[in-house]
Amino acid sequence: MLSFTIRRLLAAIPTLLLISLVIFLLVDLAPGSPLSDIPLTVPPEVRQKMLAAMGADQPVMVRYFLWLKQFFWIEPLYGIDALLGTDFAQGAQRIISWQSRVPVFQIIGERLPQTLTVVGTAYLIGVLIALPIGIYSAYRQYSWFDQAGTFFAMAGFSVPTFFTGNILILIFAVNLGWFPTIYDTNLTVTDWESLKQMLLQMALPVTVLALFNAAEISRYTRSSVLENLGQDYVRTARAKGMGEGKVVMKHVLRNSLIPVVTVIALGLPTVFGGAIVTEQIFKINGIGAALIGAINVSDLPTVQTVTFIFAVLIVMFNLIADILYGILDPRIRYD
Amino acid sequence: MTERGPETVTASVARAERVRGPWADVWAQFRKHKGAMMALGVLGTLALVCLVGPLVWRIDPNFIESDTVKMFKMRNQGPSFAHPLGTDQLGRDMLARMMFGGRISLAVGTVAMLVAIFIGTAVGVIAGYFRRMDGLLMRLTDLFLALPLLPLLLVMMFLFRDSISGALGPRLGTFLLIVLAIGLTSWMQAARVVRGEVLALKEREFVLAARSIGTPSRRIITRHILPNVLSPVLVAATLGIAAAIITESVLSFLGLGFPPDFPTWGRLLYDGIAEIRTYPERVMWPGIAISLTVLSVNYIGDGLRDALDPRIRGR
Amino acid sequence: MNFRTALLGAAAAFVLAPAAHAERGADGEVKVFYYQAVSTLNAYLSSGTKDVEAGSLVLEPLAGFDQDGQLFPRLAADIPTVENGGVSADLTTITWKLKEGLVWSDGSPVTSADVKFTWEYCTHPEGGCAQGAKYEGVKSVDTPDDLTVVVTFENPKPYPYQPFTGGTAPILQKAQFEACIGAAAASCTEQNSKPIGTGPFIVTDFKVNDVVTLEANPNYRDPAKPAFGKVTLKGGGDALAAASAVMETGEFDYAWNTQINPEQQAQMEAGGKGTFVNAFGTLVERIEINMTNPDPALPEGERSTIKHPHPILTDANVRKALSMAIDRQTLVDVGYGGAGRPTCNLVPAPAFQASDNTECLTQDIEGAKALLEGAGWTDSDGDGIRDKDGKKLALLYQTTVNPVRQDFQALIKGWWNAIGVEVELKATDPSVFFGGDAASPDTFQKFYADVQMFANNFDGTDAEPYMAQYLCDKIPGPDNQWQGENINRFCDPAYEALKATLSTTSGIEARGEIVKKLNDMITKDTNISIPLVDRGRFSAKSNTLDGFVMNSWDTELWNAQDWSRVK
Amino acid sequence: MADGGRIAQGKPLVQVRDLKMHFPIYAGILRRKVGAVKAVDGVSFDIMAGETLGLVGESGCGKSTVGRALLRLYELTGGSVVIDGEDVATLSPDALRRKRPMMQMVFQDPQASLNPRMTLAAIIGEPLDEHTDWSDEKKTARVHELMDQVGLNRRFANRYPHEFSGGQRQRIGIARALALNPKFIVCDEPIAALDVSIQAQVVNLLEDLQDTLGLTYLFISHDLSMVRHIADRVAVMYLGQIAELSPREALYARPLHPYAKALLSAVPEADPSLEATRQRIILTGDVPSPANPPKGCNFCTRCPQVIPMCREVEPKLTEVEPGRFVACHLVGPNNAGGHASPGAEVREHNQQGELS
Repeated sequence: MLSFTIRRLLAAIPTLLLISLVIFLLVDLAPGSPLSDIPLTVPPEVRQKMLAAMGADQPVMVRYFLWLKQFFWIEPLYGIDALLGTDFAQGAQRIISWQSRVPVFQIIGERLPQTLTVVGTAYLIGVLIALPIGIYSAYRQYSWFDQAGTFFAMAGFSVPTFFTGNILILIFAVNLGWFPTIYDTNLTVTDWESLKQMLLQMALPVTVLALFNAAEISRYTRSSVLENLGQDYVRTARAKGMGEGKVVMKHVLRNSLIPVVTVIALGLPTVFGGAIVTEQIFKINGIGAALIGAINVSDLPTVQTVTFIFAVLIVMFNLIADILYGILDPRIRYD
Repeated sequence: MTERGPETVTASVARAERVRGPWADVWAQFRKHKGAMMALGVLGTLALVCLVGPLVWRIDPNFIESDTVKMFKMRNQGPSFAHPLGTDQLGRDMLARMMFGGRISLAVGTVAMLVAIFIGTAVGVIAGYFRRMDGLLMRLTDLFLALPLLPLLLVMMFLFRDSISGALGPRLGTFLLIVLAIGLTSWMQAARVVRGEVLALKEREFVLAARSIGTPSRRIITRHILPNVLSPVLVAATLGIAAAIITESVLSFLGLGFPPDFPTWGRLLYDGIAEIRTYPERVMWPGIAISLTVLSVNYIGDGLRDALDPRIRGR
Repeated sequence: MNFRTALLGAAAAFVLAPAAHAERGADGEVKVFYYQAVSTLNAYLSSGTKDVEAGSLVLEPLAGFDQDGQLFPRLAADIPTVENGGVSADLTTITWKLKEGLVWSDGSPVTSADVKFTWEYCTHPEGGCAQGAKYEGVKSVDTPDDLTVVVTFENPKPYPYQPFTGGTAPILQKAQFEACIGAAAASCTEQNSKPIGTGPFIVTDFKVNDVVTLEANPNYRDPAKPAFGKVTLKGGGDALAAASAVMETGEFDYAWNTQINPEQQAQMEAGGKGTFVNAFGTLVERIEINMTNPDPALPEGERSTIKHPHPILTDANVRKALSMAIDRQTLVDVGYGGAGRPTCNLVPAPAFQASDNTECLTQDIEGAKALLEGAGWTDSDGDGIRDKDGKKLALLYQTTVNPVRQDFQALIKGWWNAIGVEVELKATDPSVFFGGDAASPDTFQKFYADVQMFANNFDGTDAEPYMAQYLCDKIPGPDNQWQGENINRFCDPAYEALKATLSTTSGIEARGEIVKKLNDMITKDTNISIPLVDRGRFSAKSNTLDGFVMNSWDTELWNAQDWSRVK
Repeated sequence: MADGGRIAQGKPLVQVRDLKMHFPIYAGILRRKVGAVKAVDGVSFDIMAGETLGLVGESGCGKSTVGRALLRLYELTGGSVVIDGEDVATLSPDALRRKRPMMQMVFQDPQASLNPRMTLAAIIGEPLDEHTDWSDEKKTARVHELMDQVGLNRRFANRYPHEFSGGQRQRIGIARALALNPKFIVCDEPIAALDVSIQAQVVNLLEDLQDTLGLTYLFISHDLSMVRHIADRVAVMYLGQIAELSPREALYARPLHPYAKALLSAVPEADPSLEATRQRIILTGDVPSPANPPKGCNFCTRCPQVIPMCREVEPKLTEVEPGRFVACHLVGPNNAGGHASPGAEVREHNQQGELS
């Protein structure tokens, strides 16, 4: 297991390097210029100077290797300095956003809490809703509960979030005025009042995202449980006279949740991607909004760094899912 | 050595002894799935309206009254006999636009899904069946999964739009490009699922049996592997249509979809959101259409999965 | 539009309202929404309007523009003119005097050294200063004493008020930014996020592209101001959400640039929580005409260059007919409502230089048809499209992706179809269209289309650099990496001569007359540019916010020190 | 070694020489090859035309691998498999494909060996699709004929495998194997997954088919009684190698190899009087890993009669009596049965044997 993990980690390095190169070239090829949002009143000579100051006029490979060095060497040094109070970095050039001239990692640090709060809560709630629904749906296959659960799940991933989100805002935030329409990122929970405000502003986006996640996971859970319910060992357990509750909770669940757990692990990084849309709709200035904003103004260092972090997350969670599978399912052996 | 699939044999035997072929079984089982049958009805109706509707409802979806006085009278109308779904801010008939948009959205969803499923199944089967290709193809899949697809789509649209539009005309060109772009960025899930299934199938004795008979790899794949991965592929396909329709609407959001005078449901929805306060129905029509279509497709996939699984069918 | 006049009246009322503040910070917090979030507070690093305006709460120039476009002193004691001796008779120097006793928010005195440093900061070759144009032609900045700044120009400057004026050219504190000059500018995150200024507020917290929190500057020069102790400047979302947050939910007091469609404007106003405020400046939505041939069949490098004149648009009658067929009032009513007004001029304001040309305001489809008929453009093959000498009146009409512009395209296509012109539409992502990437075929400079629509304006009130865009040597092409501003590829000796006269003429009125003539040459006389809508600034303001005055010549937050809560 | 296993009567249809089937083991972070599982390690035998060779041994001894390697379902590590004059191990893919019709296989698990998505007719007809260009009618006729032969009702032609019982499925598998008129069939534990009541039916079917069609079988099984019933000669495998190869009657009456003795002592006797005196030999110790077999004789770690030489020198399979081949240092051509005294044997009566 350990050797497998180490081997996969080593294999991830060339993959990630390749991904970083592909992302860099893609983002670089992508249409748009970092100066497209500045007014037309700025004359061409000034634009040229601004590009030069950003380093945007350098050849793409030069920028790529500089970025690699900054991402894998200088930024970790700054991280160590921040933790230990040392000065290894010695003021070396960090990855700087073209748009705001702020280190990209500082932006990510500012944005991550919002995303994690909303996405994390939504995912958690989604899983908590999905599991019981999926299990009970499978257990009572074709019952009215299953039909309703199926419909709920189907509707959950059939209705686009930008549709439901906007409708919810119109009804609950604008017409009824129950919730704020703009997410306050400065809000920190200190007392009951601020907690209430926090819950209020999280309510709509979390609802939309949680429903979407729950839909997907409940489908997986249902089919996994269904598959196991048809297995011989379940029949055997029942034949032994084991109580229904015990059969389902002890035998079926333990076996059927193995693939579900890996699906949950695999889904986490993609949720960040899906949250981009939700963040846009609900005006949450999270990491997804930062990415979209950066794409819109061709802020290449930010786009590159944020997407690469997404890529790292995906690769990491893939690995975690594989390892989880190996730990949970004794039939899977990696060596 | 002729390349005859098992169906031919089955068919001839069926003629001799049994009237009901296997697809009749599938259909019989499918019919038991109420949700799927209802979905089939809904999707059929929607598709029929979009395909045949414009032949009956002959208003040009892009028609704008050039006389400004008349144009102003026609703007932003609610549902009426002349315009069952009302008109938009330029007095264009919403019903005509919805039907026209539906054609494009359905076509984009279907074709993009086919592209994605084709690539995904091919990659999954090759990776699962041929050990030597496995590592390479799965790394490629991981790579695609880890890529930020939005910029990838943008780049593809940007790099090839002009050349393809030049060769095939702006509409067909954009259509092909969107379909290919969506297909090329959404095959990975199918590939992984199929590979997993193939890996398991390859160890089953019937594959070994086929090899002992002397069936070449390509026919083992077509005869024994592919039919047995049909269920997961169908599930992936239904999700794929849904995803493709939604991706198309996201592309329309970003201005990289079809030309502006070429409405799709995604674009209509996006245009409608700007007016959601004043004319919420402009959001509702395309929103409901997209949701219903995707919902129906998902239900049909669900029913098909049940119907195609002989184990379930046997019960 | 009735409610527009109502708005103007309301705006006027605010100007007259007495500023009755008792005490600094007494009115608590004011919440401001900029849907394009603030990236930096240093206007020299970003010329994005949002950044300039946010920065203007903290950093101030020597002089600003008021709501009428008149210069008024901010850090300067008064406005130098030739009459008061502040501007030399040969128009080569301008001498600014600083107000006495000015201090930065950290308590240190403001001196002429800070002003000089600001010039050095922005003109450093490696700094990539976004406002370099403001300091163009400045030979030196001298500081005879702590309160005197002498700006010397290389050539006589009939309009010497470019440097150190307006929100785009504020004064930086030398002590804070000394280490940030040149290539180091980008690394000075702390300085750029929390600049020390002289304005009414100081930054307490800055979340990039998200939210800026400010509080009243304890050292602000007027001890009674500002009335608000705290400003939250929130970003993110879109114009509709911004407008809604002020007009419907009341979460914010003021939202910048709430450009939404007219029906929604009316509905939101009816809610009674706030009002839309507007002011018209120089931003004009126009259709630019390509005088060169964009035919894709031409080799790359010759397409849309002066080598190949346009086959149909070089005919002045065609251009005129295209303009006549457009109903500008309809465009305003469909797309802008209170945020726009029809115009026939590229320079619609201020009044002293705005041409009175209004002949295009009435749509004349029949007239346009007759004009084309008379010029020999007839529908000879009966397909509904006019042609002449085997050339069809078929146009590719491009613009950026933007709901209003797509509506305009659809409407104008309809009108042009009505006069027998075939139109193909194209919309490009704005980041590409305005990106200026020489490799991209879709930029507005490349102009690989027959006509294109976008908006443009000029900074401040001086139109000279703006009119200079139409000079022959500003034509973009392969030899200058497509960086020129003369995107029409217009070249007229008479225009060149008149523009040269403007460069040597001083006196507001005289310069205004020349600008009017230049404007008419481009629009009324040649129709190489077809102005459509004068787009005002359009923002939403809560009814509980007092003292707000809309300004289209400087930042919208120009008088934030005078804001207060309605009691 | 060269002619091991040959007996006078008939002519060999299958000649296996020094068959080796090693599966590499990769381990460590860099996935280097660190060794090999020697599933089959130097096996030689002949099968005469028309005879049934039984192949017995405990689970994991490599008998199924031998069966699959014979039909080249695996690429061999070494050795040759000459079937009807052609070395299957080295045939080109094309030639191998042409060779396939004459050698077929019946699989252990009738459920897993039938494609659940194909009808019975399609499954039985698949070899015909692959190797003939017959018309559909002709194929259908042949499928029906085969179904008759294995005792399946023609009406079932359109059904799917899951609709059948285990015995019926195995009949389908046999029909498929027969479709192309093979000469040689590897029966890989064809009855292991069946009910006892059905086992006899299937074995009888196989025997009948052998008689009518003149088939040659390699019958792999761990069921010693069933092997005794069907096989003409029996090979006993232990840890990838053949321990003893003898005619059925001789082996069952007087096994020579210590392992064969232990194995056969587990077979119940039909005669109650004999059964009462049957002495069960219980082996101690575990089977060594095929990845790391002991030096010398493979059986030396568990052999009740082990002598020092066994731990050093690997015994070769030699003909010790006419038609009887044994790989044991104790059983030479001169002292066959000489050490048959059960001196070191442990006698026990409980049922926890290693043999399944």
